Amino acid sequence: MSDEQALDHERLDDLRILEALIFVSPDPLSVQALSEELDEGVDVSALLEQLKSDYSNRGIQLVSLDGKWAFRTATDLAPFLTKYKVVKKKLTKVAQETLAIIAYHQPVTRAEIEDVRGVQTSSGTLDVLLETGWIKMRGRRRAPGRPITYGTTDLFLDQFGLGAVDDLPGLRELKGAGLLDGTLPANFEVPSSQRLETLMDDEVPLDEDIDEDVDHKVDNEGDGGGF
Amino acid sequence: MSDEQALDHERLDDLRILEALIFVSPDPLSVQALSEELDEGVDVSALLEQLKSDYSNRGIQLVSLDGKWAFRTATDLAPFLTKYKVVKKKLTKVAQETLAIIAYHQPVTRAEIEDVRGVQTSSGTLDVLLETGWIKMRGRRRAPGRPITYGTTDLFLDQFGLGAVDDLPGLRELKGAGLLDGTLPANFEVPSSQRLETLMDDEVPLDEDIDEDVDHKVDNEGDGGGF
Amino acid sequence: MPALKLKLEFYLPPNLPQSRNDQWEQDASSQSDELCADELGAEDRLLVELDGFEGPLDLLLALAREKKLDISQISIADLATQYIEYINDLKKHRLEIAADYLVMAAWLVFLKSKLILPSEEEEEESPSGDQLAAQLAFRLKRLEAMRAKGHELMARPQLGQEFFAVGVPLGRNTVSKIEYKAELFDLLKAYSAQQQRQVVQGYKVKRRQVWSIKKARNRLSSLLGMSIEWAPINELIASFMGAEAPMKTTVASTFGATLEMARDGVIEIKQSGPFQPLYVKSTPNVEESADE
Repeated sequence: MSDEQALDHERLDDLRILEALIFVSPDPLSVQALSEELDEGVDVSALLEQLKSDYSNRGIQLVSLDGKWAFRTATDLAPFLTKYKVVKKKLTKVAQETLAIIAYHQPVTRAEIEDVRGVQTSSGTLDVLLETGWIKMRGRRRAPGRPITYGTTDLFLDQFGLGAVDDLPGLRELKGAGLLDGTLPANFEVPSSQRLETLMDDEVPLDEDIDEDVDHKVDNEGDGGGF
Repeated sequence: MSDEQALDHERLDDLRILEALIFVSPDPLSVQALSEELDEGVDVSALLEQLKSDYSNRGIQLVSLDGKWAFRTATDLAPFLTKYKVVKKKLTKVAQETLAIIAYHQPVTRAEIEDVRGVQTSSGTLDVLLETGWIKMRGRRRAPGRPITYGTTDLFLDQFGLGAVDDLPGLRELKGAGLLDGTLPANFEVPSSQRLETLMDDEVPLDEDIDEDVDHKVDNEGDGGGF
Repeated sequence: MPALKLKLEFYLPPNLPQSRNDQWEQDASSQSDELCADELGAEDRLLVELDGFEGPLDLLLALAREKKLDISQISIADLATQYIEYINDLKKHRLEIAADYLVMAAWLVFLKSKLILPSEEEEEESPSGDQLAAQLAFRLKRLEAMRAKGHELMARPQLGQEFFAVGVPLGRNTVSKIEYKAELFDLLKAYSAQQQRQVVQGYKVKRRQVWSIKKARNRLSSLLGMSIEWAPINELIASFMGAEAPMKTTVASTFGATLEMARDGVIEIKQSGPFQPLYVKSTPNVEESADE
């Protein structure tokens, strides 16, 4: 009995610590980062779920953004908080469209974005999006020319209140309709969108390109030689 | 009945709004400022008290600071919210030099260090060295003013991979390593360091100084008197 | 190749069908928020921005939308016809058209021909007209979907707009512990350098012995005063120094003094040849006059 009570106590304390840690952090915190603050073996994910449900009816909500946790105000209270609105970054139609293509098709190269839009993308568009912090350069595609691949950031998820890339509206429907995979001419591939913390098989880190490029060339030359 | 429910709902909403407002605001909010955001006639103070008690067992607390309200982490969690960081720092040239002098010339007083260095030693340098744990106060020199004598610690030996203080390289080795060149006068010597577990004959323990000092003073005065 | 940007302005020709007119308005307003409706509706003058369209695919989509057709249901052949007509119309009015719009028009002509012709003798590798049409339909559908998702994203509650983070993250109290590092080598180097410096600092510059001309003259006159014999100057110098070897300064000053004294007529100097010993003796009469 007293053991159980002790356990309960510990659980309460762990909950309180998690709560405070997330509250003071300027950025969403990952389960791993939180685990490091508690004793080993504590089931942080379970505690976070409990916290989330503790807050479910409150004005503040515990939300998960790609596995990272933060407190955010409940969206239905927006009318009462207008005073605190920040100046909205207004995106042009082109930038909106490009952002959507990057979000749904990531990792995606500039050429692939252009293929979807049927038109060249001015570098200004990508610059603007990179500046918002919503997209980032992920790596390079393991393909001729080593094009840079783009994807969305945690800030993107936070900005649009998405728990993960999988929560993008209508993602499943688009996938089901085959709109996110390549039924296009062979020279064009549409990568599938997933939760993409790590690089895909056909991606290499941004800074690795030089060595790999050399390897690549050597290989090609070998093939060309026909031995 | 349904009226009451409606009232409860309103109250809940008001609580949620207060909660979100206090959460979002960069500064603590006064009751008046909060009242302005809610319908007239709402008893904001009562709601705040309820919110406060809602949070009383949580990791975040609603606190009143000078009549203004804000969320703060529970004070008992401070130890869990403190981040401990180890900053590696290189010893300054002066500290290195002083440490070396202490190692070679121990037991050595501050005046002696200054004499060897030919410059005044700031107390900061000795403080830093004491902080490293590599030197310690050994005792006091049996001499006028009873100056404190310094020496190296076991931690010093550990740090520098020395089995004993007399493993410190001597004159020949320093010359061999090119650290001392031939412009030295013939009578130049590097003191052979000794490991000095116990106090030397001319040292007295640190804590004995008061009594001894008194005796000493009396003696001195006696001498000074010329009887 | 980047799309040629053209901004076209023309007066609406009276013979242009009304539907076209509608389409322009509709497209222009749906395309760009930047253009205000007033400008567009301004009588018969229309601001046409072909670069208001984001490329031929966008134009195709706009044409399809004009017909309010579900893109999945649309007849690509019809759409192609419309596009070609549209481009031809623009050409009639001598408007410059960006190359990629023309390329698309040409491709659509090709597509139409493929769709009309029976696909019997086609090469295996090249796709059939139906396949090409399906690909175009796919691209249109995909573009439309992405466009819709862009709007949907923007319509979502956003951070800092509809929901908010904590006003001021308090941050964590950081206590940093300083860990000092040093290498034995550094210590030894510091010690050696310091010792060496100390040795240099302890070096006292010896006072240089300078034999002044005045001193030499005094000595010389006291020595010569005793004798009026020719005396070799080397020996005189040696007698100054006693056991020590003569210093350069003594030699130089003594020589200087002899020249001075000779000038004053106090002594006489003789030398048998270059580099031969120098002899001096006092001039007796002058000494007498000095005595007076």
